[in-house]
Amino acid sequence: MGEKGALIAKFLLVRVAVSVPVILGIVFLTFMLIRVGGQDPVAMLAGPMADEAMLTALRAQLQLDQPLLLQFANYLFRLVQGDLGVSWQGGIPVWGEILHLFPATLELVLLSVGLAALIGVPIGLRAATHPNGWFDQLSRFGSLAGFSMPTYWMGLMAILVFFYILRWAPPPMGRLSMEVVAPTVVTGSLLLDCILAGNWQALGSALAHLALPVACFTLLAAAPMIKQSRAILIEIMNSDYVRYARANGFSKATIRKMALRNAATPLLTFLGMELTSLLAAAALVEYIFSLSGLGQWGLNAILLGDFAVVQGYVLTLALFSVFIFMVIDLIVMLLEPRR
Amino acid sequence: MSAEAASPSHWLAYPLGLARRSPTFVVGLGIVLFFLGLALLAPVIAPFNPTQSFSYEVLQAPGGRFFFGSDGNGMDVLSRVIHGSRYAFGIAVPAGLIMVGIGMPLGLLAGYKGGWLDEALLRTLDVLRAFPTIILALAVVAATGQSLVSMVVVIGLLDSPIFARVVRAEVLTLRSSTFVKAAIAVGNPSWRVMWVHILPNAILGATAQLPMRMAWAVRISATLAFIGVGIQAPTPEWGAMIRQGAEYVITGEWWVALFPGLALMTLVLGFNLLGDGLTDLLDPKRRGVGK
Amino acid sequence: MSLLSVEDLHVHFIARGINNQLRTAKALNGVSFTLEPGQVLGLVGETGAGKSLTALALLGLLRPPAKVVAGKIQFEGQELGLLDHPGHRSPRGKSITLIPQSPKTSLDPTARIGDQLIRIQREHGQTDTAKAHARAIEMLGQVQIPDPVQRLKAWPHELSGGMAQRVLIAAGLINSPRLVIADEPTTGLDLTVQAEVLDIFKRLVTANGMSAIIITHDLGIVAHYCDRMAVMFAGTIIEEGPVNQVFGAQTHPYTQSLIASTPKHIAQHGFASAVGSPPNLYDLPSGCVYKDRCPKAQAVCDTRLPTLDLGPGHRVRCHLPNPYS
Amino acid sequence: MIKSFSKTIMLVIGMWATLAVPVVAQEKTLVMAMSATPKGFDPDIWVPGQIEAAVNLYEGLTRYGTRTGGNGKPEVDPSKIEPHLAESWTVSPDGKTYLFKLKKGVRSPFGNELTSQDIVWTYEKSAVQKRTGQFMRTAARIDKVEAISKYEVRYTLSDANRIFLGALTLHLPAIFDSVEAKKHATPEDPYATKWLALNTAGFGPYHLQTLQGGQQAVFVVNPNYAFKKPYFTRMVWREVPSPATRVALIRTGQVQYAEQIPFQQLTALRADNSVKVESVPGFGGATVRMNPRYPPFDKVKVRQAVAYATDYAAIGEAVFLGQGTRSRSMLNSPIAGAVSAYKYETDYNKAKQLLSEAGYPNGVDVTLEYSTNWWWEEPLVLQMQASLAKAGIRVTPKRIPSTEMLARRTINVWTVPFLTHLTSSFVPDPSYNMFLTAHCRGSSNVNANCDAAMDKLIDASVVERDQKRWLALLEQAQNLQADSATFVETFLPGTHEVFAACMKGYVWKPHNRLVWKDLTCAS
Repeated sequence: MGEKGALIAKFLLVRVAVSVPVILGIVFLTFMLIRVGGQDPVAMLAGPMADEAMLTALRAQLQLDQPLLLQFANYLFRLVQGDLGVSWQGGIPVWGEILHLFPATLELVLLSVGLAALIGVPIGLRAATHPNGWFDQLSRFGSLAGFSMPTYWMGLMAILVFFYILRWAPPPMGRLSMEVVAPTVVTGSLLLDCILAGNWQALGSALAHLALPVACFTLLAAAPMIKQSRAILIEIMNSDYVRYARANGFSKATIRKMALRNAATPLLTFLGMELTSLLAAAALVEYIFSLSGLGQWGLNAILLGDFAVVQGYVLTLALFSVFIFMVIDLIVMLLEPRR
Repeated sequence: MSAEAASPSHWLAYPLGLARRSPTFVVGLGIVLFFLGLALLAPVIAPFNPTQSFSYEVLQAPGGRFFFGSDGNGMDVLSRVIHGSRYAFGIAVPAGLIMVGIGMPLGLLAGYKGGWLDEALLRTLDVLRAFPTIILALAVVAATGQSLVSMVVVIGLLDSPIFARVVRAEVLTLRSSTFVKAAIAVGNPSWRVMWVHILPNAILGATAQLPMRMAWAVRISATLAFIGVGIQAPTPEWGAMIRQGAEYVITGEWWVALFPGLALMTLVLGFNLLGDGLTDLLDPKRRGVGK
Repeated sequence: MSLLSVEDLHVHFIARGINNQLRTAKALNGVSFTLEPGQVLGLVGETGAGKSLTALALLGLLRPPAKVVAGKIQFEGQELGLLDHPGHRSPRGKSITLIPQSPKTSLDPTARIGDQLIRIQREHGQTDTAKAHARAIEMLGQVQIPDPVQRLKAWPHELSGGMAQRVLIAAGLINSPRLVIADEPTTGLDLTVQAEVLDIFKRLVTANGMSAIIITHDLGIVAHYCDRMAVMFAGTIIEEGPVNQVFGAQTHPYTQSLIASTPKHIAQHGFASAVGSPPNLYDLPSGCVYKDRCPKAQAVCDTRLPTLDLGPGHRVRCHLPNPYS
Repeated sequence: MIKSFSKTIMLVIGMWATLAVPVVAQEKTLVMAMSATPKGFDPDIWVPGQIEAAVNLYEGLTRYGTRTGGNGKPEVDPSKIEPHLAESWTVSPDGKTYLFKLKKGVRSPFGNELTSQDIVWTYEKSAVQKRTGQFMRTAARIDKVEAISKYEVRYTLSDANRIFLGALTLHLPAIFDSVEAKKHATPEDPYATKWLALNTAGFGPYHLQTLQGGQQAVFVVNPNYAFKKPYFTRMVWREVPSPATRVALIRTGQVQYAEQIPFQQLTALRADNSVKVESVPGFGGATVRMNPRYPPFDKVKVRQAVAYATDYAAIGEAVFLGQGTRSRSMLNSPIAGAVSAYKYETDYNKAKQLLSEAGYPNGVDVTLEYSTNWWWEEPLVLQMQASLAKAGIRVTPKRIPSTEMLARRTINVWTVPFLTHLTSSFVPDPSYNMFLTAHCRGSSNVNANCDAAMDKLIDASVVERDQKRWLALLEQAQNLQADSATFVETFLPGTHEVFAACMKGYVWKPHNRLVWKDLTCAS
């Protein structure tokens, strides 16, 4: 294992080194973009009764009157020490909020992407084994429809039908119904905490509240999954080794297993990319279903011009994306004999 | 299988063959052309002026005077949906041109020359991939004012690196092909090789991707409008209409959000189908075998 | 009774052109031949002559748009369904195996060699993994792969072309089939490795009393390794017979031009005329398919081709056979 | 295949969840669907959600009286000020010194009794923070606050004024339980502002139990509350950002109150018998304002032309859907002394005539800027664009982010030529309101509405103690403002609170926020 261990260590080092400039680029871009965007939080902070003097005093207090680059230098200096600053909406430290809210978003996204993979890959496989069959055309049409459906519109329609008319789904106002006692927060993910605390009633309510948003989000995530797995699997089904396997009289099940095994690494890489782009899309689903995740917090901050929070939100997404790419590439490296 | 299909000279033969070969392409093209027609003939077809508000007929149900009903400001939803297609194309087509204008040469150079330019493109792609597009679009749109022009420029710029990546992939495969090596061996200067040999072939693959990127452009502009950042009332833009209609959905005025939502979804679907069909037709390997 | 007999096999490709027109390409037009146990038949012809297609038909690997229009295939007296796929119910895949053309890409890139060899056996009823493992080692030894136990753990991309082809031969013979079809087994390999691989293949086939069909466009391979040969042109076997007879007194003009273009012959007699472009399968000429390119073509060639016997097992389909002058 | 798959999942879970709901203890809980969880509770620091909570956590020394309104329901009477946390008070002859006697036995949830020290401490804290609390102190012209004895506090004013007693009804600056607060003070934060931002320690009817940012906040009744115990003992404040979702929740009875329901929904909700909509005109007017420092609005005739070219009837129908009440002056009842000074009616010819007299015969091009602070801004701008065009005033609507609008309309900045704004204030005192919106130093003066004569009138009214002369000054000021036409007065959007059908006891208060202690449920 020694040689393998060294390989992994080298890989991680290189990847971290490469992603530092990328993260810096993102932090700089966000920092500048929000300030350019005509938003001036000082007036909001000073409140309706503010006058000129109070504004200038506040602006100085928050060092907003200094040149942009100096402000960025300060921000970077504090960032390196792990201080993400304080949300101007309520003086709550940004770092605390991220730890508090990120698990909720992760829970939604990971569950949905997982489900999407469970749905997408088999459909892709079935479509690939019978190219241009009726199922293939249908799945292509379905996946493209999924691509074209605006998330927020789908969420609204889902609430209208499943909550308002059919009353199947619980009220879309948070992650847990009120009557239920929330479990002690350990991991931050409600589902895990419920299981850890053995609080089955809370688990039931949490799952019920997650059902509709996850269903919508899964549809959104399944569309690209179907399309991509179909493309990858078609390529594999036309490959020489599958033809040879057929010649050797392998059963359909064995061929399917072999095809999936070969599709694993390209699918995993695609999954990584999907995960990061879906993280940003989670904001809209959270907004409509009031799931109070990181996305809802970030979106609200964007609209209100709460700079520190927006920067924290973007940084978290960026760090998470880099982390996901690293993990996925690592798995691929271990899984993939071809390299 | 012996029955001879329609004789070759019959004018229907060609489209039917295409339809059989790739139904997605034909359906996609049909939808896009339908909306293009709507956009071009909007002033003629639309029963009312899209921004004219009938103060006394707010939130009327569909049927009667307003075929798709009226919205919160007393404006006819049908006319606004029809005129909305103008904004959809108004964004998709110029954004598409910017994407091609910047993306194509960028992808070509990065794919062919490689080196620092290629590295730069890949790094920007990393940044873009890890960056929530909502923020990027929001800040820039907010900075440059929420006009249609700034929307188009933002979406075009945002997407050019992604388009460049598509072109770069095409160029990379072409660059290793023998006919390109031959062209270089014969002594063509690199710009000629790129321009004459690689570009025409790369264009095929890239154009297949263009409708997909235009679909994305329409969707992102509607999302921005929904969040309240993009184009705002009274311009009849689908995203803004869905946003305004969102509140009415629950109290029973479902039509304010439903029709723009359906229109948006169908056009984006049309673009996607067109792109998917095009990739199928142009890419022999993935063409799949006829019946 | 012969091991394999193929009678009047017709395969057409039906596709709908861009203008919605149905177009049929007649790829195989009445292929008939027989194969005796222990015999090695060389199937030779230019590309597009239908060599691989015949193999695919034998193996039941034809997929749309290819369609078996007519013909019968009998293996060990039992008729093979023209359309049923290889599988544990049919002899295809177990008693009839294939050694594919591109060795490196025909091995499953994500499984070790040993696992693939064991899997082939398990697919055909071998439940005892230990036996399968031992059998795999034994086969690798037979195809002269050094240190087989270690090699079992190797990944396909770690093998050279020659080594990979040897593994495929081992895989093709591991379930001790009765007929092995080698589809251009050595095209991608360089000459020295080619000879080694074919020697191993021939030795193992004859040692186990199997019969084999080698598909190639290299007459040298046919001459050296095959007992009988069949020359294909435009989907039909225009000449068939023992190797030494066909080389000795071959009569069909196409066979003559084929032999005329082998390097050995050019070295002795200089370059003969070019062989010409392959026929258009969409509208084949009536009568003899070779008549347009045949230097000795005459009016009679337009009529139906007879099958003439030129000696024990040596047949030719031509109106005017004349001995090699 | 996907459809049925997700449907069955929800069916199973839905059933399972409802089975397992325990019976809530005998507490009376009111669930509120709010747009966001409060980001802080210190009344001095303005953050989203703070005021909605603070009015129920902190109470003032005095309170407004109530009278039975026209519809038989109780309503606030701004002319009567009654004792509350202060039992009684005496006023010096020159009206500059007030001596308050505090009510005894008033305790905070922590058990500490209200003493004069708490009052003094709160003013010291506001002085340090220099935020909204400090502003109230200058507006009410409070000079000194001294503790005379354990239950006596003396206020000395810089000059006698009518705003002072009204200001003391407010939760601002809040009367904290300073004993409890001091436990959390630190050297660099002597007044425990950090602790008070996210915790509550006051003498109001409720106090904070738990706060989960972004999800839920729970308030429980103050066991030691000195007055009548509220009906609801537990208030659950849920964050539901999407208005559509809030409407769905109130209509299906999942919540008993839903905040900020879009105006257009009200007609539909009124028809729904599972919901009760309580509407009150209030005194905040939706106005379009012109900044005299920017041409063409520097000419009064242009401003008057805009007032005449506004189609009030269409605005009433299309924007306020027939539910608003016409605003007749910058002061509207129930503020005392309000007169109907704004006499403009739609008259396009008069508008065109005024325009040409002002030197713009072929009309004028202007930009009307609005943002997203109030829901009616966008539809109002649309109507103004449509009607003004008929008089040759070509309006281009321009939407700007709310933070930019806040910054550009601040006093002495005043860089918005033509904008929409709501006249609003916490204290229903006429002088105070005119000071806010029409005085050069008024913080709600957003359009450089600054004129020496007007300032003189307002300052005089603030200190005028004779009732008759005071009313005359008020009338004069309102007419002056109407003639200057820097405001286009349209409608009072009113306050519309949406409750579950069983709710009763809602009384509108000048700070325009929901007071929880008044509410009961008859189910």
